[in-house]
Amino acid sequence: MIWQQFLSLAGSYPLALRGLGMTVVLSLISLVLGTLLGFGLGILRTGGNRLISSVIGAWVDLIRGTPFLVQIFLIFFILPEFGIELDAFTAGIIALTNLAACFICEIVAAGIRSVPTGQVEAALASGLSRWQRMRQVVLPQAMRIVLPPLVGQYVLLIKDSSVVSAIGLTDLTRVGWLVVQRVPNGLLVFFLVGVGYFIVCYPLIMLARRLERRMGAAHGEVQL
Amino acid sequence: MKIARLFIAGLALAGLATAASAGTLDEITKRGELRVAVQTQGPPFSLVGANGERTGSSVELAELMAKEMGVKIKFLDFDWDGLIPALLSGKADLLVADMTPTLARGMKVAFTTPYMYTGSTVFTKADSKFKTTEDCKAKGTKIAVLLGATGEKEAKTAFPDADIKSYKGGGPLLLDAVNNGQADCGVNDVSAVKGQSTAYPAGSFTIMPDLLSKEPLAFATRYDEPDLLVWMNLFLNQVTIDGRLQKNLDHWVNSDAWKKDH
Amino acid sequence: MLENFSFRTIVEYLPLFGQGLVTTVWLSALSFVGALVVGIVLCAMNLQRGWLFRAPAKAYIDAVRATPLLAQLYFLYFGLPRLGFVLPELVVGILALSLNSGAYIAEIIRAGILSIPRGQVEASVASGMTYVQRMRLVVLPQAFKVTIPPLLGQAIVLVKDSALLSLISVAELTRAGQLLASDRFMPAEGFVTIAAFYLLLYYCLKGLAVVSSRWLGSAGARA
Amino acid sequence: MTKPTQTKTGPAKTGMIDFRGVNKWFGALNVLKDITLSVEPREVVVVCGPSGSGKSTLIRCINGLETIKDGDLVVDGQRVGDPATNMTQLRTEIGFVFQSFNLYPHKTALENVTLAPVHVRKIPRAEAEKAGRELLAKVGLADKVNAYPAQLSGGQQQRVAIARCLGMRPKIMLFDEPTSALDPEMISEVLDVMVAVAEEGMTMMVVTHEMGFARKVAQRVVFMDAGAIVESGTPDEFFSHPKTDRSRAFLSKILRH
Repeated sequence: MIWQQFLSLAGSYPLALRGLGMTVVLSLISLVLGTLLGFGLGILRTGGNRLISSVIGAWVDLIRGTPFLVQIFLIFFILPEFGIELDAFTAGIIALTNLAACFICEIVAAGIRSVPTGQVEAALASGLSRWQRMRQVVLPQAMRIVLPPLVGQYVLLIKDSSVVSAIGLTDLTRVGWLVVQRVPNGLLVFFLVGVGYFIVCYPLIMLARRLERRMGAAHGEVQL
Repeated sequence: MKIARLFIAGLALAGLATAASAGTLDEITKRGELRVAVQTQGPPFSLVGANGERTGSSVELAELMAKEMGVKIKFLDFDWDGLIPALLSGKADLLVADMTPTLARGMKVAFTTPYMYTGSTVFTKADSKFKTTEDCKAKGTKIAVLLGATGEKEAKTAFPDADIKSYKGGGPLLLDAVNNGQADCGVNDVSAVKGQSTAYPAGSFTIMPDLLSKEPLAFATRYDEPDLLVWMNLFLNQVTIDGRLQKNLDHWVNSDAWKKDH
Repeated sequence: MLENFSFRTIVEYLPLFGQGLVTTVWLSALSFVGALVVGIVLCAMNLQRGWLFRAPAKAYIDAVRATPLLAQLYFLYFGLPRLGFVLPELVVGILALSLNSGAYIAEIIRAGILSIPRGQVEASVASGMTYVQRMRLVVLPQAFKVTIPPLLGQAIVLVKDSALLSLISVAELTRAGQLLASDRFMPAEGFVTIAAFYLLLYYCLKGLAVVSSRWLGSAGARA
Repeated sequence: MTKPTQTKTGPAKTGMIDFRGVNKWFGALNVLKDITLSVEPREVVVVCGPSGSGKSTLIRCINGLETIKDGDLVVDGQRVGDPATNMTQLRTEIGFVFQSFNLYPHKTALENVTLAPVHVRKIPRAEAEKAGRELLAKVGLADKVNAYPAQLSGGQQQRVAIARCLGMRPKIMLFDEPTSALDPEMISEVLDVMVAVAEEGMTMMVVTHEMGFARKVAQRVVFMDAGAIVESGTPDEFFSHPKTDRSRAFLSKILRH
């Protein structure tokens, strides 16, 4: 019975590959965009302007505090009522990018705050401009704190991308739902879906762990 | 909540604008494409084949509709959560799924006249101690139903002492739950149960001969598309008269004929 | 969808949302306690010298982090009965959430322990403490402070993840919204309401995080 | 004289650094009390006093790391804290050496020295590197050009930090307890470099307790306590004939060993 089901599933590999491809493409685009946006927001969040910082903080809270499904619904189904018509793929990218940016913003802000004030003062004293201080002194040091959780967050976001099936995109999870209609074995089908995610995510987890070890050992602390 | 209220205020205007637009049928003709939202709940109504091709009784009826309109068809495939929003937000022109037109639902969407009648039935694992519908009425019997489906309501009335468990994800998972012992009995649309149990070796399930209810199935569209609704009713009328509907149902619902191709 | 937004229907379904909220809260709380236990055990295994304990702990943590909760949930839900364990949905759900969050919590606690300066450990070794004493008296109290904020972050994730239990027929908050969507075809009302409730839970947990870090901060200053 | 009083632009005679009635508060705490002090070009001033007396705050005000509440502070002819003053530009004229060095841990010694010249002064990289190597050689670290801060001893790090400031060719050098974080055997290597800098005619303000250094190169010693300047004079006067009880008490403590 199980063998028979497995054979039947194996026949669906083109569909599964398409789903995996959708998951990877969607994640890749929105993670790249989300990282850029997240770094920008993180820098603004820790910048001097109180108003900007608290507006970003409130937005991050709103996004972190509500189900991703609802966010994606608002973008796909409600924005058209304001005249913004998006196709499912674009809506998925926007929603996932926004989610990624909000989580990454907090990670980056924490990294920036972890850089000792002495470093900023030294940069300030040698007359570096705001951007130069950030670019040359603060960010490179913040990266040590930022990188491991950033890569870990990528893994979470790749898994969150499964929610896009609610707006009709056929990603890996959706393929699982479609296939289980024909081969009604939830255990087998979703085990295979899990394997698919594992293939994408595990290298990233390995990377995160390596970064963590490298960053810990790197020319970190100033010797006193 | 405040934001929602603001939304509504702004949207009252937007709503007026869409209502005033030209007829939906004209729009579809102009677009050359009929956008149909489907719910892939499993055989026999809507399923995805091994290679990702979409098929099933409802799917073929929708394709027939597009053919009669002389336009192409575009399927939008949502899970249950996204189905109704897709129709209400205008992403889809109409909804083709094995849906029961209840009066409460009819408050929000416009249903066609029913094109077939079915009903909820009870099924159990063949070798279980639950042999009849009566057996399932025992206190604490675990009964699997589909979340939000009419079967859920029927089960609550028919088995007041039972422990009702609602699942998402389509009928096949109900069969899986009963097969695995998470539930003692399942309640679902009889056509769906019959169609979906074919994925198991013959004789795996006992399907009770008596129906808990008689239920119509219908397609749905929006109330701001009256022309489309009229046309859909006309379509159902025509295919009933010329026998194409019966042929479809005989192939998919009333027999296992479809199994040969899938 | 919004021009006909019906607050009246939401109010009508409010008792259902209330019940769902209560279920979400207590099942999340229980799962979090379970996750703490799982996390501490995994972390203890992971900090051992020999590979005998470390390897399985690492493998488990990686497997959980690299696969979606949905797959894990179904793995337990459909897999356990094949091994002869037929458990109620709620138990399976709490188990799945505990086992899932436990893997993340193990990493959080490990990071907390590793953040303790070497000197602290050396000082306690020098004063003749055993491994258990060192952990209990020196390392864990300090690690606790560092781990509280990320632990509450994980609690927030757990609360949102618990929505997935609606898939195996647990009547929690998301289920209530889905009912409104399927009975009445009012998805906007249903989902906006659950979003509001989740946001409420989020702010409660965030408030707790702020209060506890302030409290722990001052406790640290006193010490 | 067209204007009888020049409170905004400063008097005709201007030192390199001019404090006039400067006050600063941290909350309710008056950390700088009515400071008036003028440092001439090429002058070396040593600031000393017990911890918490405000001496670090005093020199941190000069390059704007701290803001002042009232009074005037004019540095190189420009008012610190005036919106019209380009602080970034002014800071390039002031080198600041920190107690904890604050070298950039992710950059090598040479990169630490060349970072600001390349990005702020816009000196071509090759040229900046050549100058950087010369500076590192001057502070005795020709062989540590490519070392990261963590690979250097405290004394070496502080010498890199001094070279980093000199790389900007500043008009003023400020030192905030540059040897306090160092092991005793490393103090002299840093002081030697500072003496060399002083002997080249740099305007310097040095917060330090190294009285040997003060005697050797300082033209003036300023003693602070509780946020105020208590006494000011030549090193000889100050060490041999301290005028106040507070300075006597302070000197007896730091000179005991």
